Amino acid sequence: MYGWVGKILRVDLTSGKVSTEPLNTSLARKFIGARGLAEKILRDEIAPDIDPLSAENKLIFATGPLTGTLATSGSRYNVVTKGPLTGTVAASNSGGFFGPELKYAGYDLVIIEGKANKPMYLWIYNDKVKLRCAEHLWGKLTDEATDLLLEETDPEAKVSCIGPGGENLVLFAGIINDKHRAAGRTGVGAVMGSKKLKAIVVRGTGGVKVADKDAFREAVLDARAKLKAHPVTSGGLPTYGTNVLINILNEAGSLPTYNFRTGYFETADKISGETMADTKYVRNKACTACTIACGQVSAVKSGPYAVAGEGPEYEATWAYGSQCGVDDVDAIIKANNLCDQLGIDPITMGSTIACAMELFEEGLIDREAAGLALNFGNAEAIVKLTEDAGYKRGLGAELAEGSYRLAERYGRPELSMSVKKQEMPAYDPRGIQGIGLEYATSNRGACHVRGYLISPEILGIPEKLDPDSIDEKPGWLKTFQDLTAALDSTGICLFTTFAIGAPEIAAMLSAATGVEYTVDDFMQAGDRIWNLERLFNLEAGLTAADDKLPPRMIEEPIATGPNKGKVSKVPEMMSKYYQVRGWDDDGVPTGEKLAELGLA
Amino acid sequence: MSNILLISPDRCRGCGSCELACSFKHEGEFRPAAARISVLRFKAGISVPLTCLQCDEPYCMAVCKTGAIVKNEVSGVVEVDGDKCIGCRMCVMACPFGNINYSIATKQAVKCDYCGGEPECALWCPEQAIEYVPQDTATLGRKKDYSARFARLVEEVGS
Amino acid sequence: MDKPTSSLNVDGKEVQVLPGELLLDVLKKLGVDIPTLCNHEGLEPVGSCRLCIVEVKERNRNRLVASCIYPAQRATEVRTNSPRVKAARQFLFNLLLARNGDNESIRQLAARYGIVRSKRLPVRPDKCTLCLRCVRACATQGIGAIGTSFRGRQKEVGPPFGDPPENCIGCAACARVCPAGAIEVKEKNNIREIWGQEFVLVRCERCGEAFATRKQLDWIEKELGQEVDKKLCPRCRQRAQAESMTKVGRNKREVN
Amino acid sequence: MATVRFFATIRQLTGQKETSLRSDTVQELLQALAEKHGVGFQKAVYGPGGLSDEAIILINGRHLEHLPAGLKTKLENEDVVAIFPLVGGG
Repeated sequence: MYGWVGKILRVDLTSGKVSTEPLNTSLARKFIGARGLAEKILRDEIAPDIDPLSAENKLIFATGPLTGTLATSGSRYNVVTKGPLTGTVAASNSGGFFGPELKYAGYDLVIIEGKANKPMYLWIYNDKVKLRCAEHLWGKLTDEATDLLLEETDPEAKVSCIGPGGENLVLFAGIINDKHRAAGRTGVGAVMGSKKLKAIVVRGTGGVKVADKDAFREAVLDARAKLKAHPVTSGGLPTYGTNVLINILNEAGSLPTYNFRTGYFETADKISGETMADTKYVRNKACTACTIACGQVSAVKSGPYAVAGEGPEYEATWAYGSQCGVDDVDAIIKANNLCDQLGIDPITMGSTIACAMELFEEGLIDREAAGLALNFGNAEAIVKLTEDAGYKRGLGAELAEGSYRLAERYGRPELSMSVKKQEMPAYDPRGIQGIGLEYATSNRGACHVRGYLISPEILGIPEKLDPDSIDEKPGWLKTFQDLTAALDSTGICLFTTFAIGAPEIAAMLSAATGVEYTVDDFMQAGDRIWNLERLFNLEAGLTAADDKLPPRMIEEPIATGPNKGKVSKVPEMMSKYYQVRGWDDDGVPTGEKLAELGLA
Repeated sequence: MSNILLISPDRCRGCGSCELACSFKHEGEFRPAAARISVLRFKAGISVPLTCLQCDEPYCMAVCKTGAIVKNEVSGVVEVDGDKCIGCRMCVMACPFGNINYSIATKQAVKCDYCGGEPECALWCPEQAIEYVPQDTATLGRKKDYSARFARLVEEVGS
Repeated sequence: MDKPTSSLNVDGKEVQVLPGELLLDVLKKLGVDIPTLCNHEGLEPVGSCRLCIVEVKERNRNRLVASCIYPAQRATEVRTNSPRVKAARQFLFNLLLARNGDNESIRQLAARYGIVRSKRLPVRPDKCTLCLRCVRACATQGIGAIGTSFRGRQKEVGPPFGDPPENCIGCAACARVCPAGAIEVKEKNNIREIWGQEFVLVRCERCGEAFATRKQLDWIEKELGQEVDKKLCPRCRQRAQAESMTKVGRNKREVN
Repeated sequence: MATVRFFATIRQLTGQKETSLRSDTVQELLQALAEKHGVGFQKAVYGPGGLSDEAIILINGRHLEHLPAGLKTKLENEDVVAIFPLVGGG
């Protein structure tokens, strides 16, 4: 096999049985790999209406055909399951070195099913696969667990594990690999925790073959040259990290602040990439085969928040920063580091704290319950509440269910800045219309990387779209959604798309797999995956009524800054969006559409 | 004048492209475990690519009794003639740096051969942490300079 | 570069021969497909298996020779696939199969040349083909721990008198160079067993891998006249090398 | 006086985070900045070759591209001009 390595590992935690099966090549061609292929398998193997934290749910670690090759930033793997935060299909992807190692061990996918009766970890050394006891690791932070696992397996192995967050079933727990890379969103870590699986440790000494070596080499060299020539992927990201976005979103009036009350944060520059580059970043680092190296090793050298680690990424800086009204960069770095250690999603965590702050200021949460005053801007609170949530202590137990369930508990669900119960990321949809539609229609709850319309709307890549306009957005969004769905399924990183597009990716994919993907085939695969996700969600009980933003986005204009007075026009765009997707008025894919995609 | 592979660890970002490119060239697949160059990764984003130093008086060659290891006086490369290898692995054990391996699959000692004069690792390194440059005083000066800068960086990062 | 001194007609094609070249080398350079078993590029040729047999014309006389030990200059014409060569090859393979017919790698080699075991010959289940690669490998190392004993059908390879050889260092090159997989090496924990003798393997101080026999490391030291690292396995030496480049202390837990 | 803010690599080119300038239009303002900050700025933002493709210029949060008058946009006293290189992330 080329690109794919041709084998699936299946682990039943209930019986302890481990087996392998060949990859279904015709499915692999249709759904590419990673996100798409694992979602197809998930939909085929589980009933979409099951409880995500029950033994019936499955957790699939999935690589793509380009994972572990020289393909530009080919480091990614996806974790696919039914998500406990949203109740939707959940696919969360991560870079680093774990995904490639799975392929070197000989597996495209690892399907975890059932539930162990005591903590276990999975140790994969090529074709030797063992379930081992993890009782001594239960409760350990992710970096300590990783060190211990490397000691008792192989120092060159790669570890993907959960922290206390996942163990304690925090609904937005993530899975952390290589210590600082996270399959962060949608609560995949809670599913792993519910199965009592602490970690997967893998060492692989095999390789990945490609079908046409010369063509592959040429396609990758071409794509790499474009990445190296592009200012975003060769200059901005390596120097400032993703935090380079803080100032631009703020200046554009769309940096959500104080739980989305406004889109402008007066002291944003204090938490910006520029400031961090000057004072906190130590060095940037890359994932497998990545020419960008956006990852930032950072350190707070002294003070109450002294810590060394990696990150924060833009989204985390925002969630703990302007969203909570905090401009203490040290506290933000500390809180983000805690998220890595505990294994939880900083976007949901930060935004849930912001929601709690609003509830506090509204007088609904009292100081005693919280243990401290939860006014916006309280740096101490973001650190304390993160830890409390990870261990479900006090108010933390309520925060551990995300902002929607928290706000609902206090009778104010409209104060949760979420879609399908997952918190919106760091772009205010009232100042950027396309991203609003993207949040509302994302198949895994509000998400910025299910399309990333910020690129044309704010950064002007590949074209400058007016963030205020709505007419062309549904069409653009469909294209971006399809592209990211297909791209996520190949195993390369979304950041490459600042510099390359479907033609370059399809060329690498075709040469690697030996399956000829035209640009249209590639985009159609994305469309197919998007529709498959939609079908899963509809079967799980979601409806068109769930494709909506929090009422604040529609009813409350942005309070200050350049976008003062603006609201989101998502409702006006929805029917056109359904139309371009080939869905009926209820947001259900038509028979014709499904037939076209081979999903009928 | 012969070229050498100049490694500047302070530039390395740990992506492992060199390992992938090396195994692709020599094994025809992406297989870091079989690469003749290795990236060793440490805390705080520090990583070091390492491969054969093509020593002037190679220990590996000194212990090889079948003449399978020879220093090419023109290119400066310490070459392995795999057909002559009898698998005693003395070379592997003799190298003070761990830069030569034995492949069970091919029954041969394997090591960096500069890809015959066009090293793939240097071509694919996105940071120019590996360069294939003439061995002259300027290069050697840079090598020293990098080591010093790198050492300072490591001190700064702390440990 | 040496100048060719003579020319040779191989299966009708003229080729130049360099002084001192052996016929098998000339044939290999030409890309002629010829079976070999005992031949190994790193070892002195002995012509023991004779599978590389070809027909040469030498001073107007035709004869069959083992090309691996035949000086190419001597002949004027070579036939690599003549009826005589084929018949002789068939005969040699049959003898080999009779002795080692149970050995998969020998059967595969024979099959490549279209030869299957003749049913008429009784089969001995020997693994050893008496190619003497092991003996020569050990001798090349300057160790000479193994040789042959007895003659004729009783001929056997091994240490003198069958006792565990005193000077063996346990490097196992003999086993790796054997084309038939006939030499048994057992490795368990930090003990390697070969030729009825147990060798203690040195464990890496860092990762615990048992990486070489102590005697092997001693041998290297003697050969080099230099101290050799007896503490770290090759992989950990590499890590140590990287650490020295980063000036990161060895005792600190830095790895990953 | 319009406020001008510089970010990321543009900050490195100008050596400052913020400045104030009196200009009637965006074009005039950019010309003044180009003159002051030299070739690096001219290449990265605005110079004899016109507007760089690799600059993002926001006038009160609106991309220059989306302002009807473009470079001819009039500047008032309280206006804020933010200048970025092409950046991205997420």
